[in-house]
Amino acid sequence: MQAWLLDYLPLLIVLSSLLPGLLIFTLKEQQVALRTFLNLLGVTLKLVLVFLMWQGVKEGESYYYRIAFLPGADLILQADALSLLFVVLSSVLWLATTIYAIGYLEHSPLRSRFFGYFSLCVSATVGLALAGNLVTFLLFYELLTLATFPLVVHRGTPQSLAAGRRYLAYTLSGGLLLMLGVSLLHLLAGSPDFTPGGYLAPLLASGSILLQVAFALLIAGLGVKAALFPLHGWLPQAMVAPAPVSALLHAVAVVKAGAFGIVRVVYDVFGVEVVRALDLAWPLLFLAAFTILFGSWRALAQQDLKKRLAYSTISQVSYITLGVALLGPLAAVGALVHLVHQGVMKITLFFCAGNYAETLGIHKIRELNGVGRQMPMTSLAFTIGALGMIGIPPAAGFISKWYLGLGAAEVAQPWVILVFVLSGLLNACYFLPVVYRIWFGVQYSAWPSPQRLSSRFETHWMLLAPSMFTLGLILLMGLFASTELSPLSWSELIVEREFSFDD
Amino acid sequence: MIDLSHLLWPGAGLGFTSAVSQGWLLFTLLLWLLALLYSLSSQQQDPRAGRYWLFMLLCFAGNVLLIAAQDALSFYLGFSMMSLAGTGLVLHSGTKQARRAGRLYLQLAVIGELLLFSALVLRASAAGGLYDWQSWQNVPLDHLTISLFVLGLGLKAGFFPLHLWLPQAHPVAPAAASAVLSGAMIKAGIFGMWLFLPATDPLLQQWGQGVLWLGFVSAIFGALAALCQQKSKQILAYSSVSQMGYLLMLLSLSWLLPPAQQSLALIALVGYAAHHAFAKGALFLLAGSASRYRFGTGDQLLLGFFIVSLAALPFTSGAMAKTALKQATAAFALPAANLLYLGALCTALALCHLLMRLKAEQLALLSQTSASNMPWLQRGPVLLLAVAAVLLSWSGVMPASASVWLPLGITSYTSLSLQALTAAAIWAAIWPLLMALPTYYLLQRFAGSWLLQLGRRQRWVFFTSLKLKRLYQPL
Amino acid sequence: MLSFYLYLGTAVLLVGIGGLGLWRGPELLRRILALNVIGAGIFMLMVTLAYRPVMQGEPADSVLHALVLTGLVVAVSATAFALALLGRLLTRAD
Amino acid sequence: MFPALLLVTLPLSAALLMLLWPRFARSLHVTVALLSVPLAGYFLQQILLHGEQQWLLGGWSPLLAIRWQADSLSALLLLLSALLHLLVSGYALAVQARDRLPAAFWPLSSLLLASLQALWLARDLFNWYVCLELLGMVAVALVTLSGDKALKPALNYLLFSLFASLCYLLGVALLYAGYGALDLPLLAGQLEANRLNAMALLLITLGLMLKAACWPLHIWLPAAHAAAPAAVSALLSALVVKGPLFILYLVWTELAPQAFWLPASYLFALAALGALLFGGIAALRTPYGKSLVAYSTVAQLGYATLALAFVLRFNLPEFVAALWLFVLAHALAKAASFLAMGELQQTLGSKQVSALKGASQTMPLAMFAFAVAGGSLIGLPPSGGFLAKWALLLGLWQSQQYFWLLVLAVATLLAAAYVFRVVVLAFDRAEPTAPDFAPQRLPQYLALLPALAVWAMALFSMPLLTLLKQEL
Repeated sequence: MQAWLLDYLPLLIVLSSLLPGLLIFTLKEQQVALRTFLNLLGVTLKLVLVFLMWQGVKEGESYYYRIAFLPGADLILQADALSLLFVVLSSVLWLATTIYAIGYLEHSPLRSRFFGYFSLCVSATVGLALAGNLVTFLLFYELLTLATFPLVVHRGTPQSLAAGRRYLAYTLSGGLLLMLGVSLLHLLAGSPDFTPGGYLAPLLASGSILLQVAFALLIAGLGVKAALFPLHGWLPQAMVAPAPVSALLHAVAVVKAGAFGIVRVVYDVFGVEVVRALDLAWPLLFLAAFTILFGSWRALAQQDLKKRLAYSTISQVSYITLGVALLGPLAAVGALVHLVHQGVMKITLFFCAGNYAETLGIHKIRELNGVGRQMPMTSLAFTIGALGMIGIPPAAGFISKWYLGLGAAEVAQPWVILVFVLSGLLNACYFLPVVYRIWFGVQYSAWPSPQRLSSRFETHWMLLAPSMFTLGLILLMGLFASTELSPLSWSELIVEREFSFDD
Repeated sequence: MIDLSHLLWPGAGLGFTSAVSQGWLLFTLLLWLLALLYSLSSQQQDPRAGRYWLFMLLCFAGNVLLIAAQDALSFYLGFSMMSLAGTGLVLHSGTKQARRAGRLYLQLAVIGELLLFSALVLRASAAGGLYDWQSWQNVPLDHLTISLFVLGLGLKAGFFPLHLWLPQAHPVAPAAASAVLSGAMIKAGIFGMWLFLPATDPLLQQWGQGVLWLGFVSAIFGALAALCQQKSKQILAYSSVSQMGYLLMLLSLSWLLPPAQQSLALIALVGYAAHHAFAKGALFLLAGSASRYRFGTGDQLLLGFFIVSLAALPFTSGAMAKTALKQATAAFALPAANLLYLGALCTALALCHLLMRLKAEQLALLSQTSASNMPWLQRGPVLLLAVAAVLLSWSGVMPASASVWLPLGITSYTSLSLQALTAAAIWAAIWPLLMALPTYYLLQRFAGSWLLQLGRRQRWVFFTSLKLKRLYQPL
Repeated sequence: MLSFYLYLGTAVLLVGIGGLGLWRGPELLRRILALNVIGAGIFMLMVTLAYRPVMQGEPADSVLHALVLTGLVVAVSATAFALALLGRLLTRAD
Repeated sequence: MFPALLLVTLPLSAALLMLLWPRFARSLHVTVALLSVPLAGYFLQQILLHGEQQWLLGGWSPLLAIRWQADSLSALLLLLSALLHLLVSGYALAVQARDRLPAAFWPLSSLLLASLQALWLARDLFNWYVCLELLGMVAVALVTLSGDKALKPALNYLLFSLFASLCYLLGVALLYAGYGALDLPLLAGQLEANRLNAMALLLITLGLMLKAACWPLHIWLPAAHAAAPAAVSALLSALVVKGPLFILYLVWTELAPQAFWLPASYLFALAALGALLFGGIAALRTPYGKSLVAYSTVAQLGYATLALAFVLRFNLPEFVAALWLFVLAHALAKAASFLAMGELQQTLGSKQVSALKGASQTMPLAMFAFAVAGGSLIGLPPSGGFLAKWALLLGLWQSQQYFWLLVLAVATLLAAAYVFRVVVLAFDRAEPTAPDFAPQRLPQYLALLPALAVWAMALFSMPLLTLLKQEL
């Protein structure tokens, strides 16, 4: 690999989805083959590039790309271990979701627009992951909002428009708060690159109020996307979007962007020391704990499958925030690994929900009775995903919960474990009845609108294959957690290499 | 031992390194294989046999895994796999009873899992992020962790106040499933407690006394509650509650005894567990067959053998187990060691009741249809279980050269069976039985309907479970 | 000196009258006229200012005269334009 | 000297020639528009090379001569005007076949360009008056091009404009009475803080604010801008209102005595507050598409006014930068959104916002242009609007104006609300409004062009700030 090419690698990774996306916009509706080719080309390219970068970062190389942007705050794309975690997650899940979306949207109108924005959305996510300073992060954070909005309203029904309005109201306000916070920090400390251990420590002496304000603004801005308690209102409504979109929104793109931002802010902007010194973690901790329970509690009452999954997301994403707010190395590992695990599990669940909806027209939970016999593979994937959400091994969710629990015990906050237990209980309360219906329920009426999508499989292979793929990932990540390839090992590497814990 | 730590998670490993786990594995494996063999016949006409086998095999794998585990996470993996797949077995028949029992089972199993999870987390954290047993042995426990372990694992083991699900869930499952549920799976709770609560820990001395009494109460309660039941499988299930009480007593004795004698209690624990696994497993299998097939004389003899064995009549594995229990109790110099006789009496009463009910059920079956004979595929496993039980109780009599083939450290248990052959032990085993017969007659005569009514007093459990369900699943 | 103040006063008066007309009148024509009156007032003011050096015996300020001339041209054309527009508007309204 | 003179005289003489030979009007116009751009570019380069330049026209002495002066800001504005003029000409040509603009459009818009370029170059109070007057009348004339429905707003505009000019003229006359000079550099630093000067400055400010449509003196703007043809609205909103603002800035920073700065800053801040809030709310409520864009202009001018207020109050470089960045970003974004909105309305056949239902499918390009321009109006990164807002935010944090931060936040949300009010509607797939005829692609691309340019602006923040001679 040429040296000059290496410098451009971060940019190329962003462009590998951006350019196909822009090209797709210009395509006509009927150019299915070309569009699919472009999509897959982008995915493959991105995966190859990400693989190269992964190799490099593992060896300790650094990638750094800089364009002039604001005075004192360049646009920086760089790759450290943390950003790579998110990049890998989003590119791999993009692959699954793209295939899924191609199958899901077969014969539906406006596909060029859909796939165009879809690629933009991934580009923004990857850019956000690779962002090297707060200003760059802010830029991609806003772009993400813009790229996902058309996906949320893609159906164009009154409900989806209402959801879109709400989504915008929340996310744009969040972006605004973030912008206020970023500008305040820029004034106080400039916008240097993300630094392990943060770069605000020298400012501690000169007064803490403004730092606290900045932290509050940043977290509130990020909390909107991460669906922290009072800011979560957009998420359950946004599930009216088509299944691949919900899958991507809930698993990778939007909610994770918020959570990832919180990780960045706490570890690479403020740093553990400053957060401790300013007593900033406590409110975040309580908020996250409350959100975990609140989301689960609300999920119980939902009768719509996707809505239940949406509330579950609110709860699950806050695990990440909680792990970050605990400010311990093990909790950080738990938070990071949950970022990946939750993504894969939730995307599986949404794929399955989409499969049920597309194949049999099932949207409500009570219609799921006995669907396990009709669609065993999908149901298996759903079951494993649900068990993972509860935190039952060997699904991946267990590993992350375990590390979060260890982290809580490590910093002597055993009450947090109680939160996990209660949340696990609530998770079981809203997932296991669904699983029960799937496998043991007796079908009492005909399927709402069955479609024969495949002659060989239970549903279209493009719908089935991604869910099987992510199902495999869940089990592999849960079982082979200690291997070098696993998110767990990578998270440990991140914490070891980049997070500054004294001990 | 297989080291998997570079593959799965730090400290992951599988192996059977201690005598207890070797013995435990042996009887568990045996019971499982025979139960699976039995299922070949019993599930022949099952339209949903695929589902049955799936859950059976999952439970099997989980059960073996948790015994083989060398670290907390592998144990937890096996434990939860077994627990959750067990739901499938309880729910299998799909009847109303099965559904509500399944719900109750699942609710409590999940709670148990989560309690165990938090206990493991606390423990792993105390051990500095290491998960393997070796590192955990010397890390001091604290009260919170112990109570979490006792509750979490106790919910699986099903001893007295945590037994609620057991008498409901075991009877509704298919016979072979009930056999492994009662014979092997609930023992995982006790096994886990042995694993996670190392006897060397000083804090357990404080807990031992209480747990001992808890075990005793459970033993008496289970037996008495069994008397109030009408269905043979439910009687067997309550009997399991009672037997788990004995196992719990043995476990707590292992904590209380001085280190030199701890191995005695542990040997007794494994022996008792094996005995119970064989006897209870066989009885469940027989009870399953009894509801569908005509019993020949041989079958009735087999039934009698296991009942007698469970009642700890001399020369049975039960006698061996009970003797071991008594020895351990005596070693601790428990003032109320004589209370054990009360336990034995109650057990005997329950078994009388079981015999009567089985007989009644068989008669009812025969009066309705012309049932065929029990197929050999079902009889065979039961017979093999009987052989295993006999081997268990008599292996000590065999010459040392003959017992060498016994795998691993099993030989250490064989000495127990010899001690059961002393005259004092024989007498001690027989007299409660002799007393039980007239007592049972009198009880049935004068308090039969009262007992029946008492037996119906378990609806509150379902009611609460349903309430709970309504809470998290509003209509 | 008196005449200076007289001119000045007249200029201010004109601006005032124009302002009042603008304020009071909703009719467009009246407003156009009022604007013209204000314009006249301002030009008068400027001419008066140009007159100041004369009082000291110097020639009048020719710059201001030039400005007034320019202003007048602009004002006339603007008025014409406004009236034309008004005319079109009124014919349309009929 | 030569390029600067050409920049003004070329369009001026072309306009006169067009009147003489209406047949060649269009080609003359295009030639001038095309020539102006490289000329302005060359001029900017010259300024960058040689620094600020000034000329006294006709070689008269400073007291009599008309002074032209060009620093990099003027040069930048010259280039911007030339560029937007070219763009709008292109648009006008592109839609020529469909909705024919009256022949008067060509000379008038050349005249508009000439007067604007003269305004950017002039540094003389009376010269500015002439430019303003010319600008106003040409603008009014342009508004009337869309036919009889525009007569009323146009006349209204004219009256306001005349009144404003008179106010300005009166102020200028008062200043001249005191100091006998009209030349800005000559007057700079001379003014004392007395009543007469206060009166004069107040009159000048009032006139300029009226022309620049600062709240609450904006009432003429929405109707006039909405009634004009799309091409004209784009020019009016993007450029014409910026002229008076430019004068206002120079008058206050160079002419006015420091003692007046604080009260003036309160005045401007109040106007900004009203503009930001009420402009936004009005844009949110109006049922008509172009009025929405016009009200958005009112609101966006609030940012510039706010920046001006804080320039006077704190004199931080951030605010100066914010002021001009807002002007630049708004010019580009507003041109794009007016062209896009005009195209949408023309094709979909209705002025109502509600008629834009489903426009993202029927006319994706125009809608995209509108949304992208809207992004800059909201201030989403990396647009020019963001860059300006960023500068403003830094200044506000630095001067600890927390109330104004809140105002800014609310204003941003209002902007987001009115932009996405349209965009969300465009995604409605239930009953999309069918276009009256097949949408033309070229005009839509032309509308997209400035929108994309404004989004690229932030990437060139450093050169821009160098041009504005400000550092953040």
